Amino acid sequence: MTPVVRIQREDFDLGAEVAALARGDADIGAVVSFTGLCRDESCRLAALELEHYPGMAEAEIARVAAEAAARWPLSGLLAIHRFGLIRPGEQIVLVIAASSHRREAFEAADFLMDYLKTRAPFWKREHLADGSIGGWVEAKADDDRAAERWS
Amino acid sequence: MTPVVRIQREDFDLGAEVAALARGDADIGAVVSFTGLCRDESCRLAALELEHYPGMAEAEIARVAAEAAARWPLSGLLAIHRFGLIRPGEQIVLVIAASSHRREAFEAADFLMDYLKTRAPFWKREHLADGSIGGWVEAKADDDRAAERWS
Amino acid sequence: MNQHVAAPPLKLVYFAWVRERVGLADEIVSPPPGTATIAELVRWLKTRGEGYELAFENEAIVRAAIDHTHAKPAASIAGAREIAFFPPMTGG
Amino acid sequence: MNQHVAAPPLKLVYFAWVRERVGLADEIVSPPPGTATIAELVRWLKTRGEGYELAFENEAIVRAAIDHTHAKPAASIAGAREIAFFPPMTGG
Repeated sequence: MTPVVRIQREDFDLGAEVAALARGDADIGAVVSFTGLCRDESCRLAALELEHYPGMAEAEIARVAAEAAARWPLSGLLAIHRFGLIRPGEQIVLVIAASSHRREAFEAADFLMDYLKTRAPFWKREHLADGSIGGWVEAKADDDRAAERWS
Repeated sequence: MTPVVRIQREDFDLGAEVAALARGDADIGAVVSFTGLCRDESCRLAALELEHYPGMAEAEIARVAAEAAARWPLSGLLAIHRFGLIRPGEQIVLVIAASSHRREAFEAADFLMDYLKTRAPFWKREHLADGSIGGWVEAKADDDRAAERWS
Repeated sequence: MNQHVAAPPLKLVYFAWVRERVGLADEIVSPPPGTATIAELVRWLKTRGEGYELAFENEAIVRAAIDHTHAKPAASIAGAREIAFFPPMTGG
Repeated sequence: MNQHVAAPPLKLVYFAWVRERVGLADEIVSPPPGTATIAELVRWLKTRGEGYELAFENEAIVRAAIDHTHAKPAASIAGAREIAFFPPMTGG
């Protein structure tokens, strides 16, 4: 099983990605997906700008995915991370893990998201509704603690 | 937020269900989905037959979903469980949890699946590739232990 | 104390291998006066024939629900409209 | 011990607010002989002007990668082709 990793500007289609990952594999009993969306609770945002480190982004997510594949018996694993301008309600990131049983699929997807948050070289900046460019989003200590659960 | 619960013979469309659940809600940052599929590792099966208790299946899944909604701050929660004959590779069950943050979405989906396994009145029987009807699938102690994690 | 008043007729429903062993999907029964709990109902059902005896052979494994809600053996059946018996669930 | 041999030119890349403070997305530099680790490279960069000083004001917060792999301050930069500096990641 080779994890699929894509870094792209374009949107993705959850249903199509799950179907492609699970297709024709009779030992898949469980598929867990995580979709991360651009949130805007107070209608402050015009968009989030996602900057990334081309080359390292692919390499680092592939390393994290390989760790997950070594740790859980998976039949399929996918990570897509978008960059560029992403508007409220739009999709930013997708992780899919497929396995025979649900525990492994849940844990692998959860692990991949936690590590992606703390290790994948992406940075978010706010573009505000009033047209100005806001600050860089600060990293959360919560995210580091979440990743530490797995070590 | 009122959980969506559907018990149906027909297949479902993961992408469409996620899109419907997350549509237009600016405070959703994380959507976790679980899809359970009919597995057939050794090509033994023609199908699984899912018997259910009409009325109680809806009521019990709605109770479990309400528990999840009380426990985590969710923006959306959905459970679909199919009954009838389901062939290898086909979808059996879908759970979707949407929240502001990923931890809540992961935990709610995980919880809902664990309780659905041990509390929803569904029973699987094997229809074998040779045309005969096999036995009823036995409940797994693992599933009880998984559900106990949440109490 | 009205436990010796005859209970009204009760609908029983059976699922999966409990249904197969009993040989019925559902039936209307009138348990004897004093049948107050799920466990007592099961004890009475087991006197009704081989199929019931086989279905409830291992009482600890058969689950029950009263009016669509899971119920323990000690649960009171007073006022119940529909009682279900079934094996441990294997959905999901 | 060849730590005093002049290192070959090195590509540095900067991201997010590190990039903005340095005022460059990338540059080719020739660190002085003896610059053996990420921490030593940072120390030298901070002598190169106000932008660098501001970018690396809080050294503990700026992350580094050597040839697309995360690296600690003590990591050796020997043989590195591309070294990146950036804030803590906020993807996902």
